Amino acid sequence: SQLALAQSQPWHEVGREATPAEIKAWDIDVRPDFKGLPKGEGSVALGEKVWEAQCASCHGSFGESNEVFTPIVGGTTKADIERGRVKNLEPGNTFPQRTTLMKVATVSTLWDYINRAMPWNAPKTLKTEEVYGVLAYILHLGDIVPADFTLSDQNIAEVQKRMPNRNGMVFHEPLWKASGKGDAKNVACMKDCPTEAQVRSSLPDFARDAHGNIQEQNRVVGPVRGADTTKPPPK
Amino acid sequence: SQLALAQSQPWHEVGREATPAEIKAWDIDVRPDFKGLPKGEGSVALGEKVWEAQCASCHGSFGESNEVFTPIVGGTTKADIERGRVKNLEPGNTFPQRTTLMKVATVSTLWDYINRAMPWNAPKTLKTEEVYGVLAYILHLGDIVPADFTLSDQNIAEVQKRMPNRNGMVFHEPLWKASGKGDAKNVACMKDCPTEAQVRSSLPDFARDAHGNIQEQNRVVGPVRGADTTKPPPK
Amino acid sequence: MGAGAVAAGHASRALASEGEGDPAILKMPEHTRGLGRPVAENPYGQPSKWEANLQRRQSPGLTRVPQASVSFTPLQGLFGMITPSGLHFERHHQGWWDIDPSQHRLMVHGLVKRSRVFTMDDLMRLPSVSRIHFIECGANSAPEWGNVALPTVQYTHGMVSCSEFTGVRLSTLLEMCGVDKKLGKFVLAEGADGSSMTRTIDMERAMEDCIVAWAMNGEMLRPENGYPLRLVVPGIQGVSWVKYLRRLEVGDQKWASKDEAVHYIDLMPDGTHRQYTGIQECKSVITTPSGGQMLLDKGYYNVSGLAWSGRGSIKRVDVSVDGGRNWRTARLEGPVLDKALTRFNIDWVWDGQPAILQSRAIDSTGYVQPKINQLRAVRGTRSIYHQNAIQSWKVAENGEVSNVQVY
Amino acid sequence: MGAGAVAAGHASRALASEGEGDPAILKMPEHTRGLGRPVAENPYGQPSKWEANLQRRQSPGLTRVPQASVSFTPLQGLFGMITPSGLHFERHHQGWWDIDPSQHRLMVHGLVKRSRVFTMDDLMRLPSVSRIHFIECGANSAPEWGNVALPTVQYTHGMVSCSEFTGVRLSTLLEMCGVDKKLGKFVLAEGADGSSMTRTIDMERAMEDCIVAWAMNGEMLRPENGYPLRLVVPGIQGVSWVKYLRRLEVGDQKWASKDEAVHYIDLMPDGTHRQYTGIQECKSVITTPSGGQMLLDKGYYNVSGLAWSGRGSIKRVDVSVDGGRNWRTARLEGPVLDKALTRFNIDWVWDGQPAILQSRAIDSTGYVQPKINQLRAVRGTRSIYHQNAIQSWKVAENGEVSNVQVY
Ligand code: HEC
Ligand code: HEC
Ligand SMILES: [Ca+2]
Ligand SMILES: [Ca+2]
Ligand SMILES: [Ca+2]
Ligand SMILES: [Ca+2]
Ligand SMILES: [Ca+2]
Ligand SMILES: [Ca+2]
Ligand SMILES: [Co+2]
Ligand SMILES: [Co+2]
Repeated sequence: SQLALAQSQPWHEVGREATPAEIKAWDIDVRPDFKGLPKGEGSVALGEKVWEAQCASCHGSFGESNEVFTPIVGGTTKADIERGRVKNLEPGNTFPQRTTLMKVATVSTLWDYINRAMPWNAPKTLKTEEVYGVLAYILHLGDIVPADFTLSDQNIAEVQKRMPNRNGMVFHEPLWKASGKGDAKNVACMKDCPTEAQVRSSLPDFARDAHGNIQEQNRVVGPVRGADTTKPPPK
Repeated sequence: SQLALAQSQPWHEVGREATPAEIKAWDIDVRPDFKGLPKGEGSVALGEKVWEAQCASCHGSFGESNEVFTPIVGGTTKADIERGRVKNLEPGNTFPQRTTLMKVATVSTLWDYINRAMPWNAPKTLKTEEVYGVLAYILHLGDIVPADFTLSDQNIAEVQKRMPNRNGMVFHEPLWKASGKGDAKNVACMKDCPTEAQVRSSLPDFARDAHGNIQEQNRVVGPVRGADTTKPPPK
Repeated sequence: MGAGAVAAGHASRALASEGEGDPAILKMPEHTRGLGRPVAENPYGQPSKWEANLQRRQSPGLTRVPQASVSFTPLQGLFGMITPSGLHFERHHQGWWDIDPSQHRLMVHGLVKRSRVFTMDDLMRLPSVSRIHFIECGANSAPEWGNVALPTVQYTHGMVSCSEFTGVRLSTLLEMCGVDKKLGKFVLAEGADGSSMTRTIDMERAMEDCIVAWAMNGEMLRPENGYPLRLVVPGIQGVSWVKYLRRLEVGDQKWASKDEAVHYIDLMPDGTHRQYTGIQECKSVITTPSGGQMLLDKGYYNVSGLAWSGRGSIKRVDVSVDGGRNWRTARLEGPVLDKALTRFNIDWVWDGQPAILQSRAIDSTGYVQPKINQLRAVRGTRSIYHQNAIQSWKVAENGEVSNVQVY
Repeated sequence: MGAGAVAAGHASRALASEGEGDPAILKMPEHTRGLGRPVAENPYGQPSKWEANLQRRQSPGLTRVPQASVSFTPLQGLFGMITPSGLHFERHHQGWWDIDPSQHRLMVHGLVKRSRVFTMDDLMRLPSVSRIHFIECGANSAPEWGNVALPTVQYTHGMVSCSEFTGVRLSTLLEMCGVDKKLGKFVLAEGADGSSMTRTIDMERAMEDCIVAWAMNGEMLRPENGYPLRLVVPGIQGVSWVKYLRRLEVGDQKWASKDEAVHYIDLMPDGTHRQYTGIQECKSVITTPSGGQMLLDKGYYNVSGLAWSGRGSIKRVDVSVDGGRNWRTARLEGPVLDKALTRFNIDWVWDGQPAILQSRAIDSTGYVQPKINQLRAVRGTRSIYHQNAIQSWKVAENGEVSNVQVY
């Protein structure tokens, strides 16, 4: 009862009820099951306009730019869309980037993120139809939807079924739960432990002062000094 | 042995031996038994010159100034010098200050401190004879030595026997040793404990904003605010 | 990089006396002969000017824009377990803000009996706890899954910090709101900044040791670390410690937010991604001596480093100076706390020969920090996150220490 | 006082929504709609501008010159046990300096087999320890032996701080020098500044837990706190924690230095002075709510404060809200460490009636923090130092808290 609560948790009444308008204003997240997705729609054509005006300067006209962030589009194929797994993520493939469309399994993620955080310098300024549209445009750049497509709350679940990497995610519980066990195994050997003799990798010469002169990143007293990395490395 | 040390305390050789000249340069302390006191002497007359030139601006011509610090001289009597206890420290006396000469039991303390720290803005610039002299002058201001006195390493032990508060110190070991016991006793009563009903002392009105407006000394959020102490206190 | 660096080669080391003695002793310095500076000259104090070399720094080329970037903690020059807040690493996705706390709100809603709004006044009235915990970015040490890439421990490990956090337990808030303990399996935490970072927390953990914190190391959070409110998720990668926390929603499913579905997912050798891998597993690193440093001399050194585990406390740290063939157990500096950095120290006498230094931590679950090849055997080299391998530092004959991989 | 104060009355509190809801929620703030500031903009970070009210401050009239003075820590706004180094209290006798560490030396001599000189390079090579300890000035709370004099906890108790210190154990240094354990009963510690502060440490303590420290809270000591070297004397008044430490002499007698023979001596009712009273006995104080603060409302509060003891650790803290008639035991925030601050918290529902809040700490020796009248019964009102009485805060009907004495 309230009385019992007031005694055992006398702080129970601190704060106040949220109003429906307040919850509506802030409850913007969209989940993989599309809970939270507002009704609406937007065409690839509308999306292209939004993209060119508000996104392309950072992400490139075809979502391919590497300037401010890894490319959004690229690296996926029709076969990937069929299978729901991106071949370029598999071993042996040499596609140079891991683009957003190669990785993302859930279309909701993109809707949610564009809506909450893009454009990067003016987040939360897009209208709902603009979010639908620009997402449609991105999906179209990835050949997931056709050029005349209009994305909406009605058909988004269908689009989900064409996400190139929709089957690419594994939930590995041991790294989610504190009680889980690690997958890599070492033993606490103390004496004459098995090791390879040689150094397998060393700092490349070009990396020696790529972070500036390390001498100037260490204290002027103490048991050590920073090495003067403007000079060549020791033999 | 050195070898055993090198193994159990391999850091044993860090650092280096101090040279005699280095120890001499830094080992300036003077103890109550006058260990550390350099040979030398200085007259009240010399001391008066030093005092007027280098001390009086802060401590007053007669060591009486309250400007930068509590007075050095004052509050002691011939009878105190006889007894080695300062009457003005005893209950019922109303001498307004506790001057240095009222408190200090050991003349070495003054020699050491003047030598290490005075003049305040130019410490360690006095010559040994100046320290003797200016201390002689201070002692003379306190009627401990006569006007024609010359203080020296030879007679300082005699002067010690005239320090007005030389018998005024008690060594209370329980507050020196971590293992000691406190002198004040309270009990951890939990219920209906004996207390006086009324408030015995409250913040005087003049002290309310003597430290500035307390409102501006508290955070702008949180469970409380600073009170606006430019306004009168609550009833 | 901002503040001017102080240059001083190791040649400046004043070890021995000459003749009569060391001028630094025989000649009295100004500060022994003069009057110093007044109290409260700095109402909020600063480090010594001689410490200017130790600062947060970016790793050139790592990111493309400085508002979606990282600055690294200079672990090579730090001590003990507490990270000075001024040197706490930064990771922003859309820049940082100095938010007016009187206008900040926290909303709790979703699968709760009563949705609630809290001001900072409200939150700071609630029963609070203070706990010391590490925070580590999931991408700490990421560039070295494959080969050695970075010169110093600031860049290899400098996305970890440890602070005392004060706030209200998340469980207290959820209970106040009447959380649905049957259906409510997850909590979404959302920030108030442009990125409005959203992360899924599982309910078990939410009820256990998460804190909705306003204070760090005795004062309010720094703006770069989420002032005025941040979620503390002990043991879990930093991205879940949502800054500028404004909303908590209780739900029955995970959210697959951008930073749970596009980043902070671990690419496995078979081309799948592990999703929701939050735990920062047991890890350690030697910070002195470490990459880019020069030993001044042969002889004794106190080798010092840090160890931590997202699954509990540090049980033991072993150190090798021969690239992992032989190990000795280091001293741990107490208090050894749950999900907190633990400082370790061990004696070492350097004989002037090349050496390879490693540390290996073991946590309270018995897990032994792996070698990089053991990690790779399971996860390959492309998984970016959660790289907790043993770090090797090579000491060359001239005393220079450099980053290597040996196993 | 330096930084500009942030003005905000309690009228500005935004508690409830009006109509549709709170504009702070319905109207999106700039920081939710924009791009924030870059990483490493502050290579060494600062507190939020909204925190400017919390700063070190002098107590007007307490001292006559600011280089022989005190600045107080704003305990009224701090959290947990760690004191932010920027707000660590200051006590200087001849001003503070920012000493070039490459020119700093430590000499150990006297009753030792070999007198030695150490550079900072040498010292920082030695086996180090890291320990969390409080430091309290012996004169903390001094103005209130007689009557109430000060408005806030910053001035009544703000000469206490707690930090993690790193350095070499004093015993390690003394053993390296071959200390004469038979004759050497005391150690003199001396600073390098103008005052060249000298204090006598007894050998038992010197060998037990003293640290020759260079670091505080993970970074080097701040200049105001003795950069680059300070003696840490756990449990003992701050004046013994000699700053700018340059010399340690082992001897067979106490030194009766100025601050052992003219100050930091405790005048007793009979006119004698107790000399060498170093221990900071068990003490506690409620920091929230405390003097000069206003409760915003009736209802629940988390009453929070600090407790410490120079003789060991805190065993228990009790809190009274009725001026000492009835007491309840508070929660202690861990880790509860030896000679360290311990944060306590306790629930309180304010009914709007006048109340008097007190805290009473008990340490691991069983000592119970005394009332001011119990202290006075033994020591009178003129002994200045070591005032560790129970502090009373009165809450008036309008919510204003003020400093009172009740026993
Ligand atoms: C001023 C530059 C800028 C503009 C304009 C911009 N973006 Fe971005 N975008 C970024 C940056 C930087 C990131 C990475 C943010 C981070 O690190 O979390 C990003 C991330 C993204 C992502 C997530 C990619 C990933 O793999 O994480 C998507 C999707 C995206 N932007 C879409 C858009 C859309 C749609 C628009 C226009 C409506 C837009 N962006 C406008 C800079 C920009
Ligand atoms: C520029 C001001 C100034 C000058 C000049 C100065 N003093 Fe002082 N003196 C002080 C201050 C301030 C203190 C207190 C220092 C402290 O708090 O530790 C002091 C303390 C003392 C004390 C200790 C008093 C006590 O009770 O602690 C003695 C003795 C003393 N001075 C003697 C001298 C002598 C002798 C000279 C000249 C050779 C001198 N002073 C010059 C400012 C000055
Ligand atoms: Ca309320
Ligand atoms: Ca939602
Ligand atoms: Ca040496
Ligand atoms: Ca001596
Ligand atoms: Ca990211
Ligand atoms: Ca003094
Ligand atoms: Co992860
Ligand atoms: Co004392």
